[in-house]
Amino acid sequence: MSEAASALGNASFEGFATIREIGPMGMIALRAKHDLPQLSAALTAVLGLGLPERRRILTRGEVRVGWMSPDELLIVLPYGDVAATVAALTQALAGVHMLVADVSDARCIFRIEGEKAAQVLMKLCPVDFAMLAPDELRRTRTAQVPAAFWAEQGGYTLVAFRSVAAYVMGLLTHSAQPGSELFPG
Amino acid sequence: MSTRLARGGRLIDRATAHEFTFNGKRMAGFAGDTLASALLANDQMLVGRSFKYHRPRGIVASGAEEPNALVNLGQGARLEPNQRTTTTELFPGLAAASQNHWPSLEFDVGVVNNAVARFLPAGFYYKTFLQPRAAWKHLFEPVIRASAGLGRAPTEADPDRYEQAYAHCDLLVVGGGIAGLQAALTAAGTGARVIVLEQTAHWGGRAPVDDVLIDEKPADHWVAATVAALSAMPNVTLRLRCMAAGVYDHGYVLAEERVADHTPGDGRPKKRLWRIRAAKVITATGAIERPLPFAGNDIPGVMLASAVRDYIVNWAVSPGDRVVIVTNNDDAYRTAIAVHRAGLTVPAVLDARTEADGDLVQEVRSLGIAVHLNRGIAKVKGGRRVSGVAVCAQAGEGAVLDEIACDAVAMSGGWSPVVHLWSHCGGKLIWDEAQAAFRPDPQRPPITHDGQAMVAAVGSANGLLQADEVLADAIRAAGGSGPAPKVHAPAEAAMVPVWMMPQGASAELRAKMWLDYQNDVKVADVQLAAREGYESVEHTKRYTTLGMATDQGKLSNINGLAVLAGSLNAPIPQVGTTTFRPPYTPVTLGALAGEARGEIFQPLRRTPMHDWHQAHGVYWEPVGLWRRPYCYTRPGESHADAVKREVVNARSHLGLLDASTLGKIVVKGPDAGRFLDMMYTNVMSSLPVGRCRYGLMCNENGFLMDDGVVARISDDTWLCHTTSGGADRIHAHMEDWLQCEWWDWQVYTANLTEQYAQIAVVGPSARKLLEKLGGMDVSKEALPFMHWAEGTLAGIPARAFRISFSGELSYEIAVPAGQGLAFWEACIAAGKEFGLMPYGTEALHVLRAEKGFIMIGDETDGTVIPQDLNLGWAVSKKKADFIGKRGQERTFLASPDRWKLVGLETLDGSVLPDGAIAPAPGMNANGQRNTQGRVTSTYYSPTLKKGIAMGLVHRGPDRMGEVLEFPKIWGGVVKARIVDPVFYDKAGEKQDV
Amino acid sequence: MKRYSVFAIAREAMRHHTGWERAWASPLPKSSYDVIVVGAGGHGLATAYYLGKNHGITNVAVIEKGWLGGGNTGRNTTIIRSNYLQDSSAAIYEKARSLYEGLSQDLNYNVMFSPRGLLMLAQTHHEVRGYMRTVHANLLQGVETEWIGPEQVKRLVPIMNIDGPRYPVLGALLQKRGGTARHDAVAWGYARACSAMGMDIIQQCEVTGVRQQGGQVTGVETTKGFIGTKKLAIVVAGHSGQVAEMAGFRLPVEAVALQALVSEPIKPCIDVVVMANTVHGYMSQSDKGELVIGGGTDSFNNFTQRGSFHHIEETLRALIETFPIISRLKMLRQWGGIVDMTGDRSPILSKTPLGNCFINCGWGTGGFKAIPGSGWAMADLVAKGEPGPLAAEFGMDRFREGRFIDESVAAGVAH
Amino acid sequence: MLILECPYCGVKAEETELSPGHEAHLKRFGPGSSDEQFESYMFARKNPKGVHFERWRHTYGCGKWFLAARCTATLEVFGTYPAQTSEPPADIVAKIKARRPNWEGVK
Repeated sequence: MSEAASALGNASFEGFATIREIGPMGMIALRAKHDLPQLSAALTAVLGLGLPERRRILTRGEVRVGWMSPDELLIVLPYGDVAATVAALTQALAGVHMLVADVSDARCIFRIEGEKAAQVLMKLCPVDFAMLAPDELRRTRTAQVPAAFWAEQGGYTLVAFRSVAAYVMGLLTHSAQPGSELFPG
Repeated sequence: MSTRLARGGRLIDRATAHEFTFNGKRMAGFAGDTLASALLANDQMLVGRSFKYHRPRGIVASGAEEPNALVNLGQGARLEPNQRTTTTELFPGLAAASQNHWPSLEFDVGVVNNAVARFLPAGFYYKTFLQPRAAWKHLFEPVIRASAGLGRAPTEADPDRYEQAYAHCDLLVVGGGIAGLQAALTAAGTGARVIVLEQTAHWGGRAPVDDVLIDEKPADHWVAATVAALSAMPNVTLRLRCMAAGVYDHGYVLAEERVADHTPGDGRPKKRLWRIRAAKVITATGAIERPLPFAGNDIPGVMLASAVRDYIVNWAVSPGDRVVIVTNNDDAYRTAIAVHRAGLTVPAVLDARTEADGDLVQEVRSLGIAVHLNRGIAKVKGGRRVSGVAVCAQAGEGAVLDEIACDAVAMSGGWSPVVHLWSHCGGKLIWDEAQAAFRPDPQRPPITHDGQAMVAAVGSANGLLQADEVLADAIRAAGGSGPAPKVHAPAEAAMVPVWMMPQGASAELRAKMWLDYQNDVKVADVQLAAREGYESVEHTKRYTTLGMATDQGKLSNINGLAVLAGSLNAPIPQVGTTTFRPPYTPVTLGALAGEARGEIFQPLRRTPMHDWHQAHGVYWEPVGLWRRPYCYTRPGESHADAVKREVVNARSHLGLLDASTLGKIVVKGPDAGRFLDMMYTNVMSSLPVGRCRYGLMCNENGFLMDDGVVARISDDTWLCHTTSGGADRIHAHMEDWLQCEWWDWQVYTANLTEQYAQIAVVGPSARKLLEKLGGMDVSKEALPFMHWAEGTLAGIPARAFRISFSGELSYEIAVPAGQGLAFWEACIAAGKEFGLMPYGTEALHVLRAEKGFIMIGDETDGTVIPQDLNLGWAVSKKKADFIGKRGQERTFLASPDRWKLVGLETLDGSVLPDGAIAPAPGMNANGQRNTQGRVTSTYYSPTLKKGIAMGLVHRGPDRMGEVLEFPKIWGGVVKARIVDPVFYDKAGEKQDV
Repeated sequence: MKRYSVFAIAREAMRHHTGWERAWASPLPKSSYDVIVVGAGGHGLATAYYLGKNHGITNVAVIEKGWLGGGNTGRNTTIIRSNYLQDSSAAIYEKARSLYEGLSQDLNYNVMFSPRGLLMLAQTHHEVRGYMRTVHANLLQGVETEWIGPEQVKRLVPIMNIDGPRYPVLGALLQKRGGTARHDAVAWGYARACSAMGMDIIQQCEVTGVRQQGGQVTGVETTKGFIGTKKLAIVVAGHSGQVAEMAGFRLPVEAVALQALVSEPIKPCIDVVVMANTVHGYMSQSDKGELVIGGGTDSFNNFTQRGSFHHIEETLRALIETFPIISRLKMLRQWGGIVDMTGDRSPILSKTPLGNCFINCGWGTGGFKAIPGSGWAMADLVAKGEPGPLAAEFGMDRFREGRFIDESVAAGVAH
Repeated sequence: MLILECPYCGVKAEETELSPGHEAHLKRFGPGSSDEQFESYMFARKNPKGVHFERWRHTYGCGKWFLAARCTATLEVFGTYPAQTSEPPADIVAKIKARRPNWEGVK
């Protein structure tokens, strides 16, 4: 049995912020209308987390539930826990119209860390960082590809599609070049 | 001569000297100099040649409006043409060279154009070079091309980096003069998020040069204090060297920051393009002084009065010992005072007005400077630099009253507000009679998304030239109410517009009055355009090229417009202005491209096995943003050889294909079957669980857009495969119908394309390989053709689809992407004993063509329906509806007369050329050959050892055995017989073993 | 009309060019005409010109709401080519191109047609196959094109990076007799020639209504009053839908913004026109030295003549990748034009539901190159009341029948 | 460069995060419809110089289609609303009428 590999083998770069590809990370896409009465209970029972508000991400330990759209949630969890969680969710939501899919391998995930981490993303994403809530999950564009990110532990965690992992790493590396800070000092 | 003054220079640091070169000549300047000020300090008056007549050109202005002083900056890969010296900061080692001359700046052969200038009026090229016809292309045009063009392009790729950045604010203030700073201070005090941009390297704008006193102190003090206050506020961002280039809809502003222009090669990005979203924009962009049109006003040494003042005050550069001032307003008297204070001589102030007694005029008189009213310049004397002026009465026709020796002329025709940014997005202008200028019409601003004003102009940009009015205006526009700082400024009398000097100038003189210095447009040219009926201001501009040079008419537009209005006997506002287009000043293309170069030019999508392919002789083929192996070459092999080998091996032994790029979309829900029956032309709801079915998707027009195998995963779940690169499009297509048409249907989709690596195991030994990997039963009985099963292979969770796009025994195995490479390598290792070889897309194409399988994009091109491809069997007749059904019922699509799919077999065994077309007898009404068919796919078949092809032929299937002739583009004809498109294993026995 | 020539210039030079006549008259409208052409852009003026030249119809007014040539004729990237795939497209564009070759002499006005050659780069295998199909089609259509390899591309355009790395150049479709012309001059030359035939070009005259009686057009209401006409030709790219609505029918057309830009002028560095469709960019160098660059279109309805800037960024990325030396040059000016887009991206030259009212629209992003051919075919249609061979396939009814003239291989739109 | 607020996720998205999708509130004509109906559904799209109702997809965000009322002559936006509606909501119609008194309403 082989180990799952992340897209870039945990590549990293030290610039005015630190860029690290992390993973593999477990991710589950759960499509269901958020006003389904069973949904919140199922999340609580399986993950110990409730239903996030619009554009928010809830965290408990290594588990997160993020709001992706009015009928989609993203569950982030340890890679090894995915199969059991998919099964548990499927069971908890039996008989309900929903779709649960393991998307862990479809994604790549990066950490952008350091005091100036936001400046790396300000070069790539059309997002007003000052207006982001601390627990906001923002889906947007990173240069030419879709991505989603949220703030945690003094930096940002960014998720993109696996096939473009090297491109995203290239972008983050270019943007974090020493000396190219947007707001020096 | 121009030189450095011994004292003064508020922007230079005399302790830090910088060496630089101009045309190879070593020169010295100071930190804080612009290249222009440094050139003047070295007495380099002559800096270039004009576009058309190659006339000598000197520095006219001190800022972004400069039309003349453009240079090739830098060398080699860092060469940058048309760099404006007035906005280029001096740095050590700077190397500049003048442009548009041959062989040298001082002696330019092109100046012959000047000698024959009277034969080259505006638009002369429209009237000549007509005969003989070929002469334009071969003779005249090459000469014109070679003589145009200003600077040289670099010959090497750009070594510098660029980047972009986003910013958001409540208020963007453009311009860091006193108006902009005051507006920012006022707005920031209310808590608004404010960004202030200043295009130069210094705050304060003109006020410190113009002796303005604010709160009883020189403006410099107020500027420093205000900048300090703003810097301390967390809600304010200040950026120097950042030029707002354009204002776009919904508060989008592009700005170019010169990050490392003045520190080349230090590793920082050369430029950064800011993409700013502002709820509101204040333009505090100031005003630009207008030249006066008099004969010889283009001779080096004739400068804007404000520029003369700037060079003296900011950079301690004297433009000449004797400076004649010529003006129609009071402001130019400030220059007289500055020149006098610097210890230089003002032989005379020539004032075109008949009265002048404002505070400044009186001060000048009190300094003992001669002020002559109703006077103008008949003609400037000199060649490569000014030697004197001939004085005339402004009211007259140019009779010379006097001659004054001088080495510089400072001219002022009044001021025009910088309205570019206001106008970019639709802001309208009104004519200000008092200032003889267009200024923003506050009643007709550009509007933003909610219908509210998007831009407000303040200060000089709003037509206010007095410092006290400027500050009050800034406070008002920024939403403040408090009193403005107290400003001391002299009272100024009204200006009087002068559009020609003298007003009755002869044709001879008018042919020497420059409006557009760079493009060599003179008063006479505009008058000619008007006379010939090019009456619209846009016609005049385009006919004469007025305002179309690299300065975009910053100095010439209003003067040109006024001359046109005069020629048409129409009021200026009725003639109107040309449209202001972004950018305000030219923006580097590299900055606009941003980071997107080289490796990150575009996203390159990689499958999990990408690096393995790279390490094993791959020749890549771009497929959308993916890159797929076209073939794997071995040493000494051509691509064609490799493809042959791969095909033969897959047919005889075992091939392995990376099919990960195929789209994989899960569709689930109580209404999923019904939904897929709408998406596909055939029926998917009846597919049993565990089975696969080939499906076709059409667009609403009825044309085939995608195909792929659909597998039923469970009672309410289907997995739809799409073409490579089609996944996102098809997923979006599905979501579109679900969200916008059938939103009450219970269906969810998920695009799982990248979750899985997909590997096709193809060939007679396919089953043996999977059995060796072990973990699941892949026997014919357990996993029959067109079935799928889930299990484990080589210890990796896998889903195996028993499908074939090659006609061989074949499985497609989907494994989690993170284990895709491991699975691939397991196959490679285990397959050795079966003769396994990986194969690429070209072998895939050959294999499918031998079997007569169609390929989306080859057999289809957006105008082909399934019935054309003999795929009518996959188009349900029973279903009441599916996407495309109604479209296919239209007469042209339902006609029996369409071109249909056949096989084509050349009589001589050769390969038909790609895209070949078979003519039919006769010509159509347009004299084109009639046609009856075309090749859609054509290959050499290593299996059959001859060329095979598919094509669409008029009523093709009814014409089996007929021979068509295909002309070749390099001559000759290939004959091909119409045959069945299935060339190999017609019974389909090999895939079903 | 005084003829233009080098001798005329020499004569005028002696008297400071005071003797030049107006290039075209600016008359007030008469009460009625045989034909009114709405729109004094290239297509409208060419329609009028060939009505006179080919059909002897000179009692014609061309009315224009702004200034002549001020729409897309004056804001395009001036490319001329006829290397189209479909027969009907190739026919009308090749007619146009061949007329361009002699247009300066025909009009006695130098439109600076410059057959400097036009390259369409193939940067994927799929594109190679597509262009091979075009070359074969052109062979049978009588359009001179050829296929050249990457080395020849490099010889023609030394500043091009043909080795990728992302999209190596695999070859190109070359039309040697394609090129550029001076766009304003085309409008001005036609206007001058129309005026010389006695036609009225009426600028600053906006159509506000179309009058009809018994299903036949009788005239137009304008800001300069009512003008009667026996026949009406609507040739107003960008605002076709608005005028059609006045005439009582809806067009299968949407208006979108197309963008373009020029660089600062530099000494000649590229002699041919290059189009790179995989990366979406095209570029040529004008006689003034500016690089003339075409951007993309927005996909939403827009009448502002301002497009969305990100298309320009996309275009420049592509061109810098293809021509690395242009990175340090600067964008001098950018602008947008409003173009009509039809359901198959091909034009409409058609009779309309209103009798004696004809429409010419839908040229999308390709109108300039078609001007002489379009005017020729439209004049034919207006004069005879029925389309001739050039216009035959471009009728409005083709959408109902599904008889598209599709030059793209893109999948159609849903909804 | 437009900004449109996605009615589903509340993001004020800029144009580069969105994909335009042409006219809104189209009625689909399938099998059984006349040639004229099908042609009008597929091709005779509204192209007003003024108030327009159109479809957009929040492609780089929540992926949802939504509808927008926008002026094609000034690019003003009167409002956005979910795609699951068959006609413009009353509040948006009221807003348009307030700003465009001469607007003739949904034709």
